[in-house]
Amino acid sequence: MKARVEISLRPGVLDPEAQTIERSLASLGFEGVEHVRRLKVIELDLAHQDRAAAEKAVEAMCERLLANPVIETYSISIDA
Amino acid sequence: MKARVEISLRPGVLDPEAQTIERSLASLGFEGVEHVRRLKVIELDLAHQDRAAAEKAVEAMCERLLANPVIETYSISIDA
Amino acid sequence: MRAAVITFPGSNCDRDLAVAMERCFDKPVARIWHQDTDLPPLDLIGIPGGFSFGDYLRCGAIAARSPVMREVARQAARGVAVLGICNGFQVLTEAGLLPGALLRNAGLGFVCRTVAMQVATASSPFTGSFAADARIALPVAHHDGNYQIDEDGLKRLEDEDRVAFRYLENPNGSMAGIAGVLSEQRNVLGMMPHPERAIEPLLGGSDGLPLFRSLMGALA
Amino acid sequence: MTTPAITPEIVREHGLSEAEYQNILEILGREPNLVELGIFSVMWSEHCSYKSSRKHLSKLPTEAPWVVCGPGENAGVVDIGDGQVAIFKMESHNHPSFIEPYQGAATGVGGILRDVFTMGARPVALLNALRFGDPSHPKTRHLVAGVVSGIGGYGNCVGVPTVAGETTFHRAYNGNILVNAMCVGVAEADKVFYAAAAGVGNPVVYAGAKTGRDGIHGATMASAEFTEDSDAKRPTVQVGDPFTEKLLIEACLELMQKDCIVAIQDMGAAGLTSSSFEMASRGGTGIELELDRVPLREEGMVPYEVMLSESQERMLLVLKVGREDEARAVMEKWGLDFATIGHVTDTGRMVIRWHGEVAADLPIAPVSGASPVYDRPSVPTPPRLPIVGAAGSAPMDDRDALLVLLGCPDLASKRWIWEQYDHMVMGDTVQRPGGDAAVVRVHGTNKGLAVTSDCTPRYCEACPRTGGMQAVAEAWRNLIAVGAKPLAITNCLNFGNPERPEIMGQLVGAIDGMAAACRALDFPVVSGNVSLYNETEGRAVQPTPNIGGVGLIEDLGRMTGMAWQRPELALVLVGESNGWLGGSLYLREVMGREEGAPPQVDLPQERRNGDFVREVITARLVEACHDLSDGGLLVGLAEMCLASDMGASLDVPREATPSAWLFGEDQARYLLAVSPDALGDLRARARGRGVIARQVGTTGGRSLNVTGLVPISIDEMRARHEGWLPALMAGGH
Ligand SMILES: Nc1ncnc2c1ncn2[C@@H]1O[C@H](COP(=O)(O)OP(=O)(O)O)[C@@H](O)[C@H]1O
Ligand SMILES: [Mg+2]
Repeated sequence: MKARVEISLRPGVLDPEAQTIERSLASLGFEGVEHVRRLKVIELDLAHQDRAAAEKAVEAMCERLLANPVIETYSISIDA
Repeated sequence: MKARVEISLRPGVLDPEAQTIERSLASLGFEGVEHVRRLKVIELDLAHQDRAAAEKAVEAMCERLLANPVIETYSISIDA
Repeated sequence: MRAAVITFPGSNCDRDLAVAMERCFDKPVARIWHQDTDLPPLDLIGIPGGFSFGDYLRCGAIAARSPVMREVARQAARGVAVLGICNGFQVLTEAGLLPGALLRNAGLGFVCRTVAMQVATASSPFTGSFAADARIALPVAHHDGNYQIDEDGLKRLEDEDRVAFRYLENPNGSMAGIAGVLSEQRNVLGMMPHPERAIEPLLGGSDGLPLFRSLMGALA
Repeated sequence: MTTPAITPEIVREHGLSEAEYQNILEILGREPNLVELGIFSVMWSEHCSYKSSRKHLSKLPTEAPWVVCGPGENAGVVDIGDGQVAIFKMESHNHPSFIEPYQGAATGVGGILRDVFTMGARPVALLNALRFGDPSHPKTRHLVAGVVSGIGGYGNCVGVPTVAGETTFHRAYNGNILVNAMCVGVAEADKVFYAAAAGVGNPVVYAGAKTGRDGIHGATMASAEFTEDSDAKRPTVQVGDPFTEKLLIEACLELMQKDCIVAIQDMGAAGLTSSSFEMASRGGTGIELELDRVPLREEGMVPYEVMLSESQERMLLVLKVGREDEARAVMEKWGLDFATIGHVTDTGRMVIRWHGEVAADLPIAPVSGASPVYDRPSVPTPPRLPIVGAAGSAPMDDRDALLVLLGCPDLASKRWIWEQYDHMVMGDTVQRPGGDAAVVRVHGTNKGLAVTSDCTPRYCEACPRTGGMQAVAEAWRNLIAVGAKPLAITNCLNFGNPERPEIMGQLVGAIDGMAAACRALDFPVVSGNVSLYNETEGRAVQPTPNIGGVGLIEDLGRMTGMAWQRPELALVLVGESNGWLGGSLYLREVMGREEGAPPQVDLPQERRNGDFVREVITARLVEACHDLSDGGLLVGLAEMCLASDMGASLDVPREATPSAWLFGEDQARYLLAVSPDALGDLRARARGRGVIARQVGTTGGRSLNVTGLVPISIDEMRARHEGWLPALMAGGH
């Protein structure tokens, strides 16, 4: 089974990297670009047979390692 | 218009971060996890009215800045 | 010797490099801002270490697209020597002036220590004063120094004798222990170690001196 | 402005007591609105007002002929000759680092940097004092990893070398780690900037990053005791941007070269509130702010949030009239936000407008000056018994004891940490981490600044007064050991809940001891920080008054380090050895006992021995020097062998109890490596000063040979010493 985790910063948390990319695009002459946001995606293959179990496992991985709940939120999708 | 760019490492380029994640998951007791891959996603808002023009602009951004063709590939999706 | 050092927002070894060059060349070194496009006549351009643009997006990526780098590319094509150290190496690969890419260190963490390495070729304006195969020790300080290149690219580098330095103790997982590479014309050098931090015994070593002496001999 | 009515509940949520609220009503003669209440709450928080400690801090000596500016400004300033000054300070970021170790530690570094460059200094060195919980506690590894990469991530990016620190572990910090950061900068003596808002009509300007909703109530959080539901406070974590900080450093230093700044102050804890109130208060002036002109990062922010935001990388300046364009040009060159947000008045009031309407109107003096001062009840820590000479039968011989000590959490090498810090950037690091004090050359000169951070919390817990004294003395000694003249200290006092008399007793005792040592050693306090309420569920940290010391080496040709270069040198032990085992690491790590009074600190002897050691180093009679502290003589000698990559022999005197002589932690001691040719001169000088200096061994070989013990090879010692922390972090313990 394949899982995909999308991790994004909680709203309001400063993202200096996105800001810098936005400014850099502007200085390269790209106009009208706004609200640059960055997300991280982690994809992985799972040995699980059961979709619900897989989802639970990935959720546990997010809580324990993949995401930093203090400043990030995540969403999981499972592809059987 | 909203654009989303997904940037992933070219096959064959090894990703120390993904490898470390895979190892850490194993050492945390998550079993059967394989092929961990990382992608970067950049989302942005565009002032463009025209979808095709928007797509072209984002493609130019990728070529010029957002992706490094030596190690990365990208895909673009536009959401009007 | 007419030398210059570029400063990008976030560069932090620009002063160190300029100071080292001034000391070794005994000549003032010009300082160039990343938005300058009008460079004075130069023999050597230094691209310093540090965290240009915070290392955001990819190390060196944003700096590589800044106005001054177009001019650096033009000058390099004309044969002016370009020395990129640490972040400067990353900038040069991102700008396409050197092949390959620098990824996150294999151990993921930042590594600051003096490491043993070998001068892999003495035939370049940067390395002529080293004994061939000399073993030297230079400080490294980076978290993205893991040099990667495709198979063909690596073969070309080796065949054309363009690996300038090779780690004896690999601190970052670089392919073939590569610590520094030369351009095809051999006038552009990118290297992760910091020769400018090794120019006096008081700072813990002077194995970086021959690099500056080589440049002095080749260019002045 | 319509704001909700102030209920007792809202007052409580703001951390203000009933009495404090009554005081506010009296000051204002009316009810405060919510913005005003928020301002009072942060200004009167422990963190900003020092209400529990102020009375006692006044006992610390703060003057010496070389002190240019003591406590009260953003950082302390001392003269280092040739028209230059060193500017430095230490600060805590304990609670944020526990909640989010990477960002907490990173923003701690950012904050302390700003305190230093805001005064006109270029930051040249960073230090960090870290106290973690038990290494086997489930959270410890995660906290160590996060804190260290946060400190490195920030310091490396701004390009200021992190050159020294301290890292220890004890279960008392399981729920409340300590992360203290120190920064040292160098400025021209005639270009020091202060933070007193002056000149009616002068513009008040904002520079740096935009303001978001970061860390609102960070200052009150830093003053509140932790509970298990502290996780709920998470959104208040600030995120740092070292890239912007680097730009801000360069922009501010560039602007300072022009003649347009009247006053400048960073926005630290309590952000715009504390910076504006403190500037007006120092200048005895008033300020009017047009708050809507503050550059904002997020939509829909309200005055309350703008005043209390702790967004990082921001500065507040008072400029000379008419110089805004010049200043704006510099800030914009570096890509930073710039806005004129108000002006200086002579009203003694802070008037804050939001789109023309008054959002707050408060008198400056009572908010910042007349915050409450508490004389909290205290009980002294009960004394413990001395343990000298024999301490009962040991479970292992002294050889194994040495190996245990070299690999114990507090003494094991911290290389794994400092190799993640760029400790060489700026090209002036003359002594890297790993020695007694790090040394950075003053750029372009042949002078050096020696820097160190010290404290032994287990001594402070056993006897706060002796512990406070010892921390100052150890910092002094570490500076002497590299050949520096100790100049002054900064400090960060980390304690538990001051409302508990026994904690208050620790604080009072430690300050007393510090004051006595500072006086005896001519080593005044020029800046500092107090962090209280370091406890979780009623369990306090060990009392931890971290001391940051700065010294001057006038001629780097007369510096020493821990490493000797050749065999056949005499090893000379300076100071008296009585075999004091109380409170020692030997007792704790080898015998499993945390007991006994800490070693006595004899200040006159400390002074005499230190002055002697500095004299003989300066006279070039010494080839290597190390002060003896944790682990005593044998650990100190082993550390020197490791630094030198060479062995030595050590002769245990017949009359001594070996274990106590080898591992006792008697104070005021140094171990010197001296050429046989210089020995006579050195002995004569010792006699002249009344200092005990006796040869105890000789350098040479590949092992450490101690009377009566099987030789211990350098490799075996190194494996123990270097192995522990990497193994811990790899998950091997
Ligand atoms: N967190 C840290 N950052 C940088 N250096 C550190 C850190 N922790 C310890 N060190 C370094 O390790 C060495 C040993 O520390 P310590 O045992 O506290 O020394 P001392 O007993 O001389 O005060 C010192 O050089 C110190 O600067
Ligand atoms: Mg010491």
